[in-house]
Amino acid sequence: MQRIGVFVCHCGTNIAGTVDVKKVVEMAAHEPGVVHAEDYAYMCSEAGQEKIHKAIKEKKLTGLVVCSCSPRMHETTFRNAAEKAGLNPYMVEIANIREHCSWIHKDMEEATEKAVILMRAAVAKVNLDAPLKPGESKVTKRALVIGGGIAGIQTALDIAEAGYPVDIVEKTPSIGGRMSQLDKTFPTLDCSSCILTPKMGEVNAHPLINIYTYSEVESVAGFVGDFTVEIRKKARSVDMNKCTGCGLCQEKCPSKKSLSEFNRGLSTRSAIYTPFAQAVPNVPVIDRDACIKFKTGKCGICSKVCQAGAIDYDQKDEIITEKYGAIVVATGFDMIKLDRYDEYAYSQSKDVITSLELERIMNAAGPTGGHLERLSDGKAPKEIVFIQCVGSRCADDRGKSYCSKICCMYTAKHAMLIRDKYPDTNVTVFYIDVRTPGKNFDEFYRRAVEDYGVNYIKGQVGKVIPQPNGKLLVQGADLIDSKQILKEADMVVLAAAIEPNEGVRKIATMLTASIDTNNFLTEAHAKLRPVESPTAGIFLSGVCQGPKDIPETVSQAGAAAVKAIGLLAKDKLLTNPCTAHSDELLCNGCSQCANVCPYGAITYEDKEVNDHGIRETRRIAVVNDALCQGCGACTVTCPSGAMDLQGFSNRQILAEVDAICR
Amino acid sequence: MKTEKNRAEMIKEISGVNPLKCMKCGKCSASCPSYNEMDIKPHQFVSYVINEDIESLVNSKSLWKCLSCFACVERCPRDVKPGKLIDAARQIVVRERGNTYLDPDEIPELIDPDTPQQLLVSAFRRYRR
Amino acid sequence: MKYSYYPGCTLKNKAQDLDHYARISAEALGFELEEISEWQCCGGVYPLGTDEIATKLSSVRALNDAKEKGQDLVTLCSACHHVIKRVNDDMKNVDDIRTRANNYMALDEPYAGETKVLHYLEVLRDVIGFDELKKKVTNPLKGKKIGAYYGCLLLRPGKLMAFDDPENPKIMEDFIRALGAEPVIYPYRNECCGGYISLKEEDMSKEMCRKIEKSASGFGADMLITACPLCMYNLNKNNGDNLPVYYFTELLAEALGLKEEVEEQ
Amino acid sequence: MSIEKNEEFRPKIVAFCCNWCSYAGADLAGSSRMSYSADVKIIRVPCSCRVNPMFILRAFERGADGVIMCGCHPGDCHYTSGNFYARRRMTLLFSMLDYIGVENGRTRVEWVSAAEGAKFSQTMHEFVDKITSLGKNVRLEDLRCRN
Repeated sequence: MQRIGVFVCHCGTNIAGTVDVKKVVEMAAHEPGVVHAEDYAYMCSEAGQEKIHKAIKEKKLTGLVVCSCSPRMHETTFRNAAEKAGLNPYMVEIANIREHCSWIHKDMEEATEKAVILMRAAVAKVNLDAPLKPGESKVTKRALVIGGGIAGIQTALDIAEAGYPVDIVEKTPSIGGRMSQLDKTFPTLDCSSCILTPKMGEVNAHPLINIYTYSEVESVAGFVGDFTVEIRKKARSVDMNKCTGCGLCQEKCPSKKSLSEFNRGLSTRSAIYTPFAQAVPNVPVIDRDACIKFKTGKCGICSKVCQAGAIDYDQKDEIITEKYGAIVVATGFDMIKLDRYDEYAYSQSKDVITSLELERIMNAAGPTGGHLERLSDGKAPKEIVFIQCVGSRCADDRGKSYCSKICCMYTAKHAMLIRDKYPDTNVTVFYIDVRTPGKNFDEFYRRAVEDYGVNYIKGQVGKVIPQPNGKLLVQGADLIDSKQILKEADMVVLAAAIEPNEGVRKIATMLTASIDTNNFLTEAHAKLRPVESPTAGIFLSGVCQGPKDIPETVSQAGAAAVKAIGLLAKDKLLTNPCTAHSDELLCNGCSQCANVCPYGAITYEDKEVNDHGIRETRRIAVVNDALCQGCGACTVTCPSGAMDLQGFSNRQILAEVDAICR
Repeated sequence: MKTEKNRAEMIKEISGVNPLKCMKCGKCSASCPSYNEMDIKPHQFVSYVINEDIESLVNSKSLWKCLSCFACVERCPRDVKPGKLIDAARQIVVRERGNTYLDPDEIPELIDPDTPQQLLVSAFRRYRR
Repeated sequence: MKYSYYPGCTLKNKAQDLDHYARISAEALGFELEEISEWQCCGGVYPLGTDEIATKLSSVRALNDAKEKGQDLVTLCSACHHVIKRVNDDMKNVDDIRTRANNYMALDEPYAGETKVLHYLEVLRDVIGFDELKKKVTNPLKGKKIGAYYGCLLLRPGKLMAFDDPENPKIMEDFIRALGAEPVIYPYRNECCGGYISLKEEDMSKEMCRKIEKSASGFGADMLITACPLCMYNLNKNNGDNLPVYYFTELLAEALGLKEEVEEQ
Repeated sequence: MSIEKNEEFRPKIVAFCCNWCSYAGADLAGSSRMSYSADVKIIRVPCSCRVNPMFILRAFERGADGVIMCGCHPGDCHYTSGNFYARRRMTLLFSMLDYIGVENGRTRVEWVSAAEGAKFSQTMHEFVDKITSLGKNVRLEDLRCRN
């Protein structure tokens, strides 16, 4: 029989405000095995833990139930406290009477009744707890960063600087990401590529960083400290070792009609291409869908002009298998598609563009050589209208429910840059709210208004109406002046919502990392663990976790790196001892458990067993504790009931069921 | 006599609209083809309901200027459907006996030989009980 | 292929052309419109109030009639289409309305939105196919530059009507192309003509129609087509006769070579 | 402490929640103060695939009026595929329960992610309403287990 202590936390008034904690203590005393019960204002505090320590010693407790907040908050705290007092940490159970009780119920009697039941279920479970000992697993001292934008670059640099090797996997032919497409950055108007390219160069030159561009993660197996990842290196059709990056192939390539991804489809590129001049690596790829050689078999000009003999039409996709201790996701974002916002005439007029397209138009390396001009007729626009929140803050399924966060600032930047460079061009911004929290952000926005004369109108635009003369009639509301405005513009720029890169869900699935309905990866704790996934060993960097600007992304990238370094610095990790085990007397070796095990943790051994005096050799399932992650799939599959899960055994869960239904 | 609170509740119930969802972006007013004819503007309807000033609403000429063209309903990013609120306010008026915006006696004056039946049917349904 | 057909009040009267040309074209295209017996007027506008039941019953009767015959229900007039499609959606998805309407109707078997409601244009697009229609055109309307006028009721609310992209539709443009003419895309094609407001606020409707026509002719249209008798009325009334307006079915009949025959009769 | 409230039927509802998504979703409902009925009691399991049909039958036997199982969204399982196994098992179990006369509405599977506090609360509201309308589970309760 266990000697159980029950500790009920008030959590200030968080619990005690709706749960009669004294009553819970009183009821606990009647539960089987309970030899001690007390309450305290803050069980997690030093003083609270001291109470636990004292009770374990004095009452010779063998098990603890702490009625407090979610085990996801303080289970570790209380396990450590138990361990310090000489009790096996797995003899602790938490009754969640805060998140699952006091915070959601108002009626004191009802909440107290429920808290008692939850306490009772925890007592029933701890009665059947057995001491468990975690195993150890190794840590592969190498990190993988998925995504080669500014987030991935910064994380990789920080990890490598701490002395650990890092691989970056980037889907496109070059690292650089969205930031490489930007012209200037807020709030200081630095030239984006001027501050990014040195970092790209640094990553490229770093002896501990290895970059796989034009590559994707194919599969992930394993777990924290010991991931095995397959990376598909797509056939570049150009030998990375031979290519000198002279660019002659691109110049001579006769297929020049493909839309440039880098320029957001506003210009064309050749079939063999590097996305932009400063690309890293400066080695082109052949777009096989566009290449004449691949389509018809005739051509081969690039191969003929290449002095280095680097063109290799027979190159195949290559699968690289590598082990990693930590994985950082930095997959970034894209703008939403605007095909469901055609009231803004995006698909009906070339002069209605997105902000990212404007970045390319303003950029010297962009489709117009940096001249601000209309894409329809090449004329300089004299009236430009910006529309904010296109697809952001939407309650319907057309757009996104969240604020994209960066649009207010980049629009102020665009407006300011245009007014600065083209003083005779008027700029109007239709906004719902101007959101500028951030150092020097509001000052920046005010400068756009006060020093550059940008016309901000509070109100949304209802419709952009292309006119026969090529102008765009913008029909909007001015809510402050109570007017409906009809404004003739030469160009309309839409601040389209941003969304996580489309491949991220697939990656999250491979990593078994949580992801929300908007495809942002979920952090382990919204406030206290913002750069970690709940899945151990997976870290989050940049917009894949939520909208953020460059300074925030860089900060988070550093934070993710530190968390990864903290993991890589360990020589061994303790494994979760809640693993499956088979009862060799019940197991009939049918293999069903091995079939459902996602980790390949179950093997079979011929073992001699003594079944009620009959000695015989039987085929028995054996679980490898280092591989088992404790999901329990095998326990339910097992037809003979031989498999059970430590810490969540059949008897324990049934005892909880019984306690709740009692 | 119903209180303003009652009538505000009635409008919410008839329309099925939750005015609290509005974020005051003004896209309804930006889209409305009748905007200039309205004294209370489409984006202001929610405030009148929230503030329970239904008297002003039912006396507003906006009720009779709305075309039910659903441009505001289609484009509202918050799923507030201002057009339905306006219609609910109109319903409150026409459901009170004797209140109508269209009298059968007016009809001969208003029609011509080409007037389609549809026009009269629609107008009757929107303007009368 | 046989469809239940709901003509609606105006098509029996002021808009007989819309109805007539639709019927003879259907015959030529190999589908049959079987008029629902004893249909009643749909009311012209969809009752927006969530507590309105009585005003929706005529639509439910038509829908149930089609259900009993096991046919899809085809409509022509934009207003009827709008009302019937939305009532059908209510019957399918809104428990309260379905229960109360069925209590009222006391049908043998309760109606729960089983009937599929199709606009005539949807039949052409989704059943016949515009490519197939093109093959059947004997008298292509070459050289005609036609602006499609959608108005509001066919398209909105986009999610419920599920007719086409409410802000950038193309069904009528594809239809015009199939007839051998050139569609003119202009931004006011989904803006309201004023609808019922023209009865008491003539000036408002006039202003709206003027914008529509100016936009269409500005982009080079020399005629408009519509599916709605009220749009037709408003546009014609407020139009300096610069831009003729036709029912889409009339042009369909013309392209199929059926129009002369009719006129000769 | 069996507080018999004779004036109204208060159902006993057991919710099995996987540790990674649904339990976290319930935590989020809690920290966001999105209330739901106190009749729901949650049991934490590592994964929905840990839920043995036996647990559900036991709950009904011991007088539960409804049992709901929540897991990660299909494809998002922390253990890759656990919720697929769970889904298949529950489909079979529920049709068997239906066959022996336990109304389908007494059992439910719902996918709730860690970010869906509102969905968790909403789901529990609906489920409690459903069970309340179905009334007491009389089909499987073993009266000998009553105390």
